[in-house]
Amino acid sequence: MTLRLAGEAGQGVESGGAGFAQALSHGGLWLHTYTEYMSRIRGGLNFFQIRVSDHPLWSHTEGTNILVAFSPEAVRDYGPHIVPGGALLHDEGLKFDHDAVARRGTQLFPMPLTKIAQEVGGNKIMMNTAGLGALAGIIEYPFEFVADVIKKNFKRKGDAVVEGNLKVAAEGYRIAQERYAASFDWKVSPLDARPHRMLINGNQALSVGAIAAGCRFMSGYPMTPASSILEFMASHARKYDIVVKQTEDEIAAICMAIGAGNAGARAMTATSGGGFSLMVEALGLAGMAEVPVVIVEAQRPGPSTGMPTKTEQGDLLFALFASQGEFPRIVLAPGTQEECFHAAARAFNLAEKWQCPVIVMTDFYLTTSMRTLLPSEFPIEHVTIDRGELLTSEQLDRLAGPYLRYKDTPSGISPRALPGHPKAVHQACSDEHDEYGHFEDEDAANRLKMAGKRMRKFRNIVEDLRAPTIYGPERAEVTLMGWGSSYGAMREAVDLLNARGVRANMLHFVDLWPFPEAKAAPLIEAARQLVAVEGNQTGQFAHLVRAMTGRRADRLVLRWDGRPLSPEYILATLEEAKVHA
Amino acid sequence: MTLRLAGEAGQGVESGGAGFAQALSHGGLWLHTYTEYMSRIRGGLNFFQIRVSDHPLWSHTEGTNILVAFSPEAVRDYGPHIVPGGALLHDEGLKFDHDAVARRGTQLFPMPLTKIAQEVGGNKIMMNTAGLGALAGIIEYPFEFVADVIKKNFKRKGDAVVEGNLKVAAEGYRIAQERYAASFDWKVSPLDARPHRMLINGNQALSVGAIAAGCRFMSGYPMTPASSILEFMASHARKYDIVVKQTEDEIAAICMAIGAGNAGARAMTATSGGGFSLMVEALGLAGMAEVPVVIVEAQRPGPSTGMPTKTEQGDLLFALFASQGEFPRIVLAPGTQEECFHAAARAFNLAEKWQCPVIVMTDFYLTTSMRTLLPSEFPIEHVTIDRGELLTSEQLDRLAGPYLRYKDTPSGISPRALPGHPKAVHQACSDEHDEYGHFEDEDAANRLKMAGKRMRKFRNIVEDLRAPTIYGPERAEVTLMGWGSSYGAMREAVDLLNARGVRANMLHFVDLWPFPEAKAAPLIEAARQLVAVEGNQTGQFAHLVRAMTGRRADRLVLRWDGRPLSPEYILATLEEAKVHA
Amino acid sequence: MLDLKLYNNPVKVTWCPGCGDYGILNAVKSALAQLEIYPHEVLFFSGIGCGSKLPDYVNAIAFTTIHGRALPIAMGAKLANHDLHVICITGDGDGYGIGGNHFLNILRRNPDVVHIAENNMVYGLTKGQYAPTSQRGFVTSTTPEGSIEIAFNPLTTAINGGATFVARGFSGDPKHLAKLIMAAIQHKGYALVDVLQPCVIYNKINTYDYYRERVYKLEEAGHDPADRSAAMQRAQEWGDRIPIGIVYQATGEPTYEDQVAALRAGPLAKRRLAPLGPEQAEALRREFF
Amino acid sequence: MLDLKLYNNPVKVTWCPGCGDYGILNAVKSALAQLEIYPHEVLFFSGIGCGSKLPDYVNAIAFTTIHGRALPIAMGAKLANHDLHVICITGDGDGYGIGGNHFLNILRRNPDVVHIAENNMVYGLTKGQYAPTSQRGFVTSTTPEGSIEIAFNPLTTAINGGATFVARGFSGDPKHLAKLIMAAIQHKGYALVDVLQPCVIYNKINTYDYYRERVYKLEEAGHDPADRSAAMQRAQEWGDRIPIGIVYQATGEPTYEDQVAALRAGPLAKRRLAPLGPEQAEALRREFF
Ligand SMILES: Cc1ncc(C[n+]2csc(CCOP(=O)(O)OP(=O)(O)O)c2C)c(N)n1
Ligand SMILES: Cc1ncc(C[n+]2csc(CCOP(=O)(O)OP(=O)(O)O)c2C)c(N)n1
Ligand code: SF4
Ligand code: SF4
Ligand SMILES: [Mg+2]
Ligand SMILES: [Mg+2]
Repeated sequence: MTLRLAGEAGQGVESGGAGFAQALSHGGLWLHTYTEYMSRIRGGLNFFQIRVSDHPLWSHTEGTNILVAFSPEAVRDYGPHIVPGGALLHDEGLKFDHDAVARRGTQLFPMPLTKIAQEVGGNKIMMNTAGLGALAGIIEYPFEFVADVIKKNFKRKGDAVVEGNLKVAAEGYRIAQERYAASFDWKVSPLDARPHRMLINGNQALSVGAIAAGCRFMSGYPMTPASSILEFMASHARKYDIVVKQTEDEIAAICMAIGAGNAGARAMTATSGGGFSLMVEALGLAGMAEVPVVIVEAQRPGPSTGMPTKTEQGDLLFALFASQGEFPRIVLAPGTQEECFHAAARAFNLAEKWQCPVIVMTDFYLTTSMRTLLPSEFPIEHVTIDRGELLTSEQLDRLAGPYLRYKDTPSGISPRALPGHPKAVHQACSDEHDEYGHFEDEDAANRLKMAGKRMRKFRNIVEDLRAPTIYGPERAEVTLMGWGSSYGAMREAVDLLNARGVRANMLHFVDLWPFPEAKAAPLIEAARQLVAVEGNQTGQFAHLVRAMTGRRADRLVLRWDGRPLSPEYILATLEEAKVHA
Repeated sequence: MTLRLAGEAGQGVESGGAGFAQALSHGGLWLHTYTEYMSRIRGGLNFFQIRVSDHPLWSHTEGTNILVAFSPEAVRDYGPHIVPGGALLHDEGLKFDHDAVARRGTQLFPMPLTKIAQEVGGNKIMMNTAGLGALAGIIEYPFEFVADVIKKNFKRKGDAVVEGNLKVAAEGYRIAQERYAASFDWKVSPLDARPHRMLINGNQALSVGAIAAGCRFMSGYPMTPASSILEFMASHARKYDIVVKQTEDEIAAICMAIGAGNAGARAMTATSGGGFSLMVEALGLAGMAEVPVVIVEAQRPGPSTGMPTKTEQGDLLFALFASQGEFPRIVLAPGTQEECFHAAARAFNLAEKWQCPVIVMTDFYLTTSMRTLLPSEFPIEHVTIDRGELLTSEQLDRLAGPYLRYKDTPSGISPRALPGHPKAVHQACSDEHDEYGHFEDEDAANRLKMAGKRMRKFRNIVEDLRAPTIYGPERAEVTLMGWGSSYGAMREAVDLLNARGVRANMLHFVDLWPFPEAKAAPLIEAARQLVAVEGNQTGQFAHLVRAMTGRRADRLVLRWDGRPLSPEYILATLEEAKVHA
Repeated sequence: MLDLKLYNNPVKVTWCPGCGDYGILNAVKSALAQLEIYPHEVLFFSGIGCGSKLPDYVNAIAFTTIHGRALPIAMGAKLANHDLHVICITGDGDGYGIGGNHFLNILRRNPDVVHIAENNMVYGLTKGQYAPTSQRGFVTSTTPEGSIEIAFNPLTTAINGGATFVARGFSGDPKHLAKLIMAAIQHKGYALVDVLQPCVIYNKINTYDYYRERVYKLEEAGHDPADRSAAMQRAQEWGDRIPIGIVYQATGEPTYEDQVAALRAGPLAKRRLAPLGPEQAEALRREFF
Repeated sequence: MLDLKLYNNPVKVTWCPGCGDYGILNAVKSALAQLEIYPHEVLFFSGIGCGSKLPDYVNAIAFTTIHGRALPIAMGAKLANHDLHVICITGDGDGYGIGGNHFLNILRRNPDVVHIAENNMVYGLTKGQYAPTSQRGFVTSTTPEGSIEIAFNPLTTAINGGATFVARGFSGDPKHLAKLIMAAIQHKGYALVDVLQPCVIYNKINTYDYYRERVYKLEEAGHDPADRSAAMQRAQEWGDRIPIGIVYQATGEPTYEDQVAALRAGPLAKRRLAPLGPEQAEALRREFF
């Protein structure tokens, strides 16, 4: 069942929704949240929706069982998403076309929210607390869970605020339950088993992964939907000993991270497409000078400024080939919140082991959607820290010959020394260079040696990368193939298809580049009907797969209207294709 | 036959070589010149070589018949390139390992160049004129042609300089002919037919094309090997009414061009990979806002600063996918100097017709290599100027409804109005927008409409693009496939192969993106053995062809040591592959 | 004076209630109306940010570009068609932060471009990070312990860098601001109007009240904008008293456009575009004979 | 004083004979030797350009980066390991042109970084285009009719922007220059040493002779570097008399590193990197309960 809160920016849709989600999570329920907001600070129309279940969820789904609307626009735009038999909860004073809503078979649950807020709480702004109380009353979710969250979240605002909100919520609960609970079919009860669960979104998970991996430096420039990583790191800087720097632009952001990474601090930057565009030149510097650096590219719909607060997976081929010339880079695209954590942690290891930039691709949907997860999915204390061939001070003390920063080795990896050791005075260089790192931008033989070394490294990286995840039955009629945030929608689509008797499975890629050809090609070959599922207009991953394996996707399920793929969207598109075929 | 002048930067290798080439061209001969220089201003080692023939040439070839060496390094590095029976011409005072040279069977032609310069000309710096005179003497090319060029090129330095150089050249000629002409087998004689020929390199040809097409605005930031376009345009600005602006960086360069292009001036910028990296964000702006702009990307070896004065074709996939999101762009890669002219001229038409950025890709080799060409190859006055659907003032006067800057049309092209007409007050926008150009970065339906419009435009562009050129017999055992500057080397390789009895032909692509699939796929399918020939390390065009057509190249002939592909290199690599196969 | 309604379009304004950008919008429209500049005679450029939405709310020719790049795009447009008035609208992050280098360089070039910077000393649209103009100690989501950087001073930077017109307005006084914008438009050359613009959501320090208590008008304080060193002094004032008005103005400096040979025959965009004649074509070819 | 030979490496210098960069190279080595800073204790950064090759010619830790970006990369390195001396070498195009915004911003941040700018007022490595510091009227391949822009003044910009140490040297006087570089290294905070550097190939105006006739030493002229307004005055002098020496120095300002909580326990690069302990891990997870 899906609950949606919607209203203007500034009406507390997001914070209220997040609080309500907490209350449900504390009841042992499994959640997936999904939010959409406008590129403005006040007004407009935002929503926050919670899908809740007694088993783990992977995605949002289309359709709302109950909509809590704080503005007429919310009713107008989201009323039609209410499922048959569903309900619209609203302030009794809200002006909208009641008939239109009723005609769709939606139940109307007017409530004196403003009145409660004013009379019980003494302040109109508690209206949204009244709404949440009412929502809990209608679905008959025990009030204590809501109360606990109110106590926790309003604590720093003082006892009076806590008290006021508690009373308002209770009153909302009482009235709504009394009036409407009986006529609303969907109920949510706390489960018996209520282990501690984390309710976490992609950006938070990624930040936690970075901290777990020992990220010591982050530079960034605000850009939706990446900014919250910078903000998370800034708010944790003191506690976890991280230098966090907002820079003058994205060029400086990646440059500072490169400087820090080269000097020995695990370093990261995070941005979205427009900012990544500005990082492209320095990305190549990291490739050439072999500097470990982690770059998070949180996609949003382009081109250019595009749709700043919507979602898309439109930057894949750009990320793969960005910057002049050819150099090793690694591209990962986690599909879920827990994968965000793991991908971030792996990214730092891969960056240091292979001494190259690692790009972690997410998107608005994944970065802002929360899921409930067991704490065991975040084994922070057990994260491996592998700095690769990093020479210790003792090893350097014993060094016999001169130190070669870019030593030509069979693996392509040149053992690294951090700046500061007397035996390892060395140079890093953006021009073609010799093994010492000195300029050698003329000699053909040296070029072949050094470019050969870098390419060897690139080819070897693939051994560290993972095959796509397979989900579903082994022999299937239909194989969905995707990357990044579409994991959840694909997975639930696979379940739905199988439930409907269509034998379907899926291949999901987190590790994209270097393309894990040896591991992936047989799986792709084996697909009977290969369907590429992507949040973009041209099928970029399908392009990549064809280029790498020769296999053309039989069908494309693409979405590029700024909205995330959902199980229903995938199914409907497949249906449509059949019809048109 | 190939003549090579080599010495330190500052010794006049380039200017002297260019002058000598002129003298040969005036004799009706066909030339191809090729130059290599170091990323430094004085010293080091540069060469300028001239391949000369009585029939048109397409490429340089490996091997030198006579080397004029002005420095010991020149002998050391380039002596080994002298073909058997060839000669080394040098100042008698030059210190080098004579025996080593002689052991390779090279003839030594010492000459008192410094002495002649000092005693006859009164200035040591004329030594290089003495060398050129001597060179002419050895190949017995009539002195008058050399004399004419000296008169022309030194004219602005005054009569005394002209006189001095003439005398020095004559003396060099006399002595060298006397001493060595008899023992040197290769001779160059002026042809009977000596029509006016142009001796022009890729950047010059491209600039001429831009001027011919009515380019009115150029902004740029210096970067080898693109700078000479900016410089050419600056030196022609006054005469051809062009505003030429060196900017603070490449971001400003493309931005100014976008501003000018949007306001109605045909506008261009030119850069190399590193600068193009900085242009990536604004490239997407041009795509989204539908602004015509021409961007020249003169490639050099990357990654990063790489090898600034060497050549490579390493930026193909980068150029195709640069910038976040998906939008129409056109990518052209001329293969020859005359194609540079035509591609530039077409680029402006395509940019205005399709209202999108057009990227013209060249590389160091093509931009700096000169060829002799008939003036008829540069039909400047017959260039078509097609501004596409640009509404005239009169059309706008008659406009009935409101003007829609981003009107959704069947072709995807929205008729354009330049800023300034009272009926066409409108907005261009980098956010997703409605047909008026106003922000509409939320609505899904509008997104589908506008992104759909842009993609439709992209799909239609292909009709304006050209199939690859075919050269060689129709049914061939081997098909070489390439793009951009490798044209000449491939073409001569095809000739050599056929001469050796291997039935070979070639497919050369100028129009790369949108990939002319319908036109190219049948030709690619038809290839029996498909060999991708590219100046890069990974076979980027082969990747593209496989992604677009499914066809995998059977072999790759790649070069990435900073040197251009040559017919011999192609043949040798094919041979090698056979051996290893 | 033209009818103000001429500049209205049907686009809904999305700024927060009380935002300082409203005052700027009104002042811009009023300046255009008073100077009788028609919508099709003025070209607006903006970057990305709350303030950069302004051109979307004016009926005039406009180009909403990318974050930080309005100035060079505007410069290109001005060089392509110098008959049009060109007005750039940038935020402080946009115009002085990411766009800082373009700001430095337009100062040196003096094109006849008006630059209105909505200086709210914070990043509004991205939800409240510190900006280059944020005062030291300013606490935001990315500076939880307060900014430790010296605030960027647009006025001194502009004067020092070669600007020929530098003014500061306050969006709480749109009438006065409109006068400044009129003067900026009438000035021949680059004209900066930095506007103290309260962000009612993310800047709780530099509020309307903060400014109302502090601003004073230079024209009432006997300041002579032609006096460069006095201007530098005034430009440095901050704290108890904050000057608004024309801080600096140099007259008689040539604009960039004035100095470009190719522009003497009129705007590039208005020239007929046709192939070169046979003689010009031949001359070009002959360069390579 | 250490042996100067300590800083030699086998790389062949590729500058033109007579280039002003030689003097700078010598001064840099001499300053390091006199301050007894060992090669492994100093980290050089440079961009791309003739001058940016300098670190390749010194035996020291170095990172030759990309055109215009040495400053932010150096800042990142300094924050990662503030035990190391950090010296940035940029050209004028590199440091003030394409890198202009990073220049503006490092001024506001005051990290303990030395910035030596080889100011030849031209683009050397790309063969002679005009630079932001080129004087008005300067004729080059891209300004055939002379530059029509106001020259960028690095000294006034630095002082105005918040730099705590601003000096100008002349590469024709490497001894004096070495002293300035020593002072810059010893200064706590960002220190700019702008160097008048003749490019003997592409700048036929600002030559050794040009400077020899004009330069005078501030320390001999009774200038007090602590006096900000005097410094601004001196920084504006150009023409017949050109000052060299320390133009401005503010002492006692905290460096950026001083103000960052995470750096109090020592350089980041020297901390042990290990997974968080179970308690810290649990605390982090609990934030999401
Ligand atoms: C290249 C790039 N980086 C980041 C962003 C995200 N972004 C949008 S507006 C903005 C800053 C807004 O601050 P300001 O310019 O001061 O304008 P305000 O919103 O305060 O009016 C940023 C960082 C972007 N659009 N493009
Ligand atoms: C992004 C980028 N743009 C352009 C270049 C080409 N480039 C190399 S050095 C240089 C300018 C050199 O001038 P300056 O910084 O003053 O150094 P100088 O050579 O005069 O010492 C340029 C434009 C580049 N390497 N990278
Ligand atoms: S966030 Fe601030 S600047 Fe943006 S619209 Fe709201 S009040 Fe204005
Ligand atoms: S070109 Fe100028 S700056 Fe470059 S090395 Fe030569 S003299 Fe020095
Ligand atoms: Mg702001
Ligand atoms: Mg310079």
